[in-house]
Amino acid sequence: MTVSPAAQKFNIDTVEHAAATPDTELPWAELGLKEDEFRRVVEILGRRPTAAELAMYSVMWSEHCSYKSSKVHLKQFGDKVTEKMKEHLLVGIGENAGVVDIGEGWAVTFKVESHNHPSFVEPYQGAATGVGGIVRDIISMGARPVAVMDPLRFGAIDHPDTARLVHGIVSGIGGYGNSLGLPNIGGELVFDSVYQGNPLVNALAVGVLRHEDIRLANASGAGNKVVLFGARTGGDGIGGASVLASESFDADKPSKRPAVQVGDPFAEKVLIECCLELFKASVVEGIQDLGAAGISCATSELASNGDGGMHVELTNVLLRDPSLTPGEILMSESQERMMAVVTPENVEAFEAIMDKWNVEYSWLGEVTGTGRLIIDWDGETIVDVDPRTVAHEGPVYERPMSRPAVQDSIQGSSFDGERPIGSAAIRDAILELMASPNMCDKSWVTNQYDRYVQGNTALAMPDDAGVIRVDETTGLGVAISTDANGRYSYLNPYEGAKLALAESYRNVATSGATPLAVTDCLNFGSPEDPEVMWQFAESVRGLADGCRELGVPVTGGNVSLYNQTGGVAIHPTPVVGVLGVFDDVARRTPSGWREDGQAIYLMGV
Amino acid sequence: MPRIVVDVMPKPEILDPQGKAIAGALPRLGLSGFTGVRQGKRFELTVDGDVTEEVLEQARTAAATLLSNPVIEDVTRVEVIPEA
Amino acid sequence: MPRIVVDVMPKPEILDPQGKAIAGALPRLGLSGFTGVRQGKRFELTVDGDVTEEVLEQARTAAATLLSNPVIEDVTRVEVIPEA
Amino acid sequence: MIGDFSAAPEDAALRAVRIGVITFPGTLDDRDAARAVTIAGGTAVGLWHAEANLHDVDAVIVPGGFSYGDYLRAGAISRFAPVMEKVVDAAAGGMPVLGICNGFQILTEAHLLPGSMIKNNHLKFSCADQLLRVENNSTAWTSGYEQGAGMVIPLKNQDGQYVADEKTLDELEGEGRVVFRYDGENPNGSRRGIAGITNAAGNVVGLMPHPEHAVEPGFGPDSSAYGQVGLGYGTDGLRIFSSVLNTLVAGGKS
Ligand SMILES: Nc1ncnc2c1ncn2[C@@H]1O[C@H](COP(=O)(O)OP(=O)(O)O)[C@@H](O)[C@H]1O
Repeated sequence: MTVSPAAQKFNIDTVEHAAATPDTELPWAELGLKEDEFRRVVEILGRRPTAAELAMYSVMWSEHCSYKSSKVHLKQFGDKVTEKMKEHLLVGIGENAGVVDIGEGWAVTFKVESHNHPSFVEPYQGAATGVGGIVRDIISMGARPVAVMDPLRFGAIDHPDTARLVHGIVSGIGGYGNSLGLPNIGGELVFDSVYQGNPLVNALAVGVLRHEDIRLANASGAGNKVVLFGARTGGDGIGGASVLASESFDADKPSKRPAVQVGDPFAEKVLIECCLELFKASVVEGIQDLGAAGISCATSELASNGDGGMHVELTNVLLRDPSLTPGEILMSESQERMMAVVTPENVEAFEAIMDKWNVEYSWLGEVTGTGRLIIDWDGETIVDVDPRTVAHEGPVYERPMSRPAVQDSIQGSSFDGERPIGSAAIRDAILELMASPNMCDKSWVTNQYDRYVQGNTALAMPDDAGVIRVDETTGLGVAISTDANGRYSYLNPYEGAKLALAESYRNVATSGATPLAVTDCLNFGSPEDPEVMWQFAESVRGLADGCRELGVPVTGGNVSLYNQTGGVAIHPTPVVGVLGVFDDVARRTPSGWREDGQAIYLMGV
Repeated sequence: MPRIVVDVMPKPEILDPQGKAIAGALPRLGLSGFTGVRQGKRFELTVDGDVTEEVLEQARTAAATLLSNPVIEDVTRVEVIPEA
Repeated sequence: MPRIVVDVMPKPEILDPQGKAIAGALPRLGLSGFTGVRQGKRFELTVDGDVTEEVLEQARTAAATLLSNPVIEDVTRVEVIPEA
Repeated sequence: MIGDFSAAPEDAALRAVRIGVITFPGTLDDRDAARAVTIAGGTAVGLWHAEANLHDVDAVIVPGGFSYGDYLRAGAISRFAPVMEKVVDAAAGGMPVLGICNGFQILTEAHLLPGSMIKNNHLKFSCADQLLRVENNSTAWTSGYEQGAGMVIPLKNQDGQYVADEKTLDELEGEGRVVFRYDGENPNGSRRGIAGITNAAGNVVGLMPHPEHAVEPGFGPDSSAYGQVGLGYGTDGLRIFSSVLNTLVAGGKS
């Protein structure tokens, strides 16, 4: 077993100390909490929070983790479903990713997430760690990841900054996904100047599992052990929370925290194999990936989803940077880490698997029956909270919305250029269209991705949907497509979201699969702008209505807000992923004609 | 011909997966004298003629812009190496 | 803690695709003072305690076996760097 | 039907041949290589990098991937795995050994094959269907091909540019040890268009492209050396695996 580092001698802000010093000034505003949110924390605790508690609440109540602006709207995805739509749903919204029954005892889990901002700052690593994060979501459901997709949006193709972003982001996605041995089976590549200062890097991962292998993120059974494994914890992703570098908030010692995170795909590949072996040997009761909000999120979500509480000793966390304070350790977003709950009987088996794969781990504490999440630092309590108040009972906003004043005029404006007349002009127009950056051949990007690895790819680029075989003997498999059109959504966010869904649904259907389920990544501007909020609400309403009309449920997804440069928001961009099923992928239909003499039909309206 | 060497190392606070993998491999080769490894890059720029201050300044610019990514790396040296 | 630095450069007769790409990019940035670029690797091995001759010998072994591939690379330096 | 493993009639002698497939941390194409062995009619046996034991296999495949992330140099760290000592010994004893992509890189690092791989001349990871020529059909792994036969199999890597000094290259050419050569445009700058080579004894072969990704109709390239074959129906790589099975059976190895 690994040894815990000696506890640092910080001026630790314990629960006891917090209770005794109610008037201490706390940097809640710097940590992103609003005044009423801070007051609510004080009310919940009945005292001021400790530094570590403040770290946890602030990060878990952030827009990114709490969905505080979007929650009231996302509810529709649960409300507008019929029993029939839930027929194939083994795990619905609320877990790391939804799980869909595809028959023959097999299930599939899939989800799309954004890594927009980090990819703008450091394109390669931002995109790479985006792939890493979504893949860990899939593993944490108990599944083997089998493919990735990458819907991307960039600024104008001839803008001087675009090359930096495109090349960095594409090689980052390839560098990480290729190294994990996950075929890349599709995505999107769109250039539009609205994304200039805010590219969209969405990543989708899909995994397969047997029904009995489903794992959930909950910590149950008092006495069960809590373990953190994978990479060591560093100062990643806490740059914005530098006030925490001094636990007592008084010292001004400058402390070096990484501005960006670097991915380690090798560590993640080993983590995947190691987790699959844990699942196979049935040695974990619950499991959670560490992404945004790191240990804060993992401990509070596991405890909140479980039936008791949790008691953790934070000095047991293996550190890459020994100067981290408890608050920073709780907030760190270091990649390639997982947290699991293991019964005492399985501890040895767990350790044997870690040793086999040479993965570092440390036992942090155990599940309790107290209903409290208690975190100690060298034996002194620094966090004592009801985990639900951190993970699930954060603030919920009904933000003001208003239909943009320009909406009528943008809808009213129509194409006033000259229409091509005559076959020569039409031919020229078609050629010009086909040569435009958004229509032309994309193999210069897709050839940088491995589509062969794992040997189950039945369709990939440039086809409408990616198709993966799940069962090698029967040919059972799935098709996935992701689509969005920011311009349509800008003109009419309600119809735009429906159109994105319809396009994705059609792509899956034309490949020959029966559409079953939906995931979405909702990329929008600032929710504090009532016009953006209106776009968001309309899009969700459109997507939920569209799903009901088509009879496919949303099983999970991600919301990415604040996508704007200065005061200008991106076009509302709801990226929709549809998953369909095949009895036998041999029946898949590629796009395009492959032989001479075939008849051409145009179907639909 | 004279050469200017530019050393670029991952910033100390940034994860260095390459160094980590090497550090893990050394003990398996019986080389256990090291507590950590970091892997950086070394560039050698050849100069035709004298290394003037202007050329050296060009090398510094290259180091800061093209040869390193200031978000994750530090330029630790830009120096003329004497001809062998 | 003291560090041992190991420099590894591509052999002169082996084409260095990365160096070549950099050499091609420099003039486009207005940096035309260089006739060639080669990209190698720089390793920093941290030692806990004194750098004994034995540790240095370990570093030389690491350099020759793991850190470089003699078919394509030369170890150009194995040296203790003074603590800052 | 796709994935119809029963297409080839079961042959007990072939099935008795045991082909080891090594897994290192970061290996990716191990399952694919094992599947290729199975489809060709043999028995695949998983070998673990940390175990100095070949489990009585008759041949070994070092598969593709990014072992140890390819972080230092592709194959540099894996070469020192305990299982590799056994592979080196077995190769010296004449056992057929095949290195694919990262496996080829590992075999060069282990000095079982001469030369090395550096970054592609275009510096990018590239995944494409590649036409090769079989230049030597006397190895254990190529005996089923006609001399000069073409094959289309996927090439996917970032460090695929084969290099060696002129003397070594001349030796390889002179002794007929270039086993596979890229046909058409050189995809990565490899010296003399070399895609794969063998050792002096002819039992150890390494190649950068992936024959194991062109063995099953529906999941391979869209073309073969003989032209378009339909959606994913290219299976030109299969004979690599059947060659070694037949060679071993003919040699009375099993
Ligand atoms: N746009 C969305 N549509 C549907 N479900 C969503 C959406 N955004 C988030 N969810 C769901 O809300 C739940 C909470 O998200 P979570 O997975 O905790 O987010 P993250 O992974 O970003 O921390 C998840 O089940 C997720 O699938």
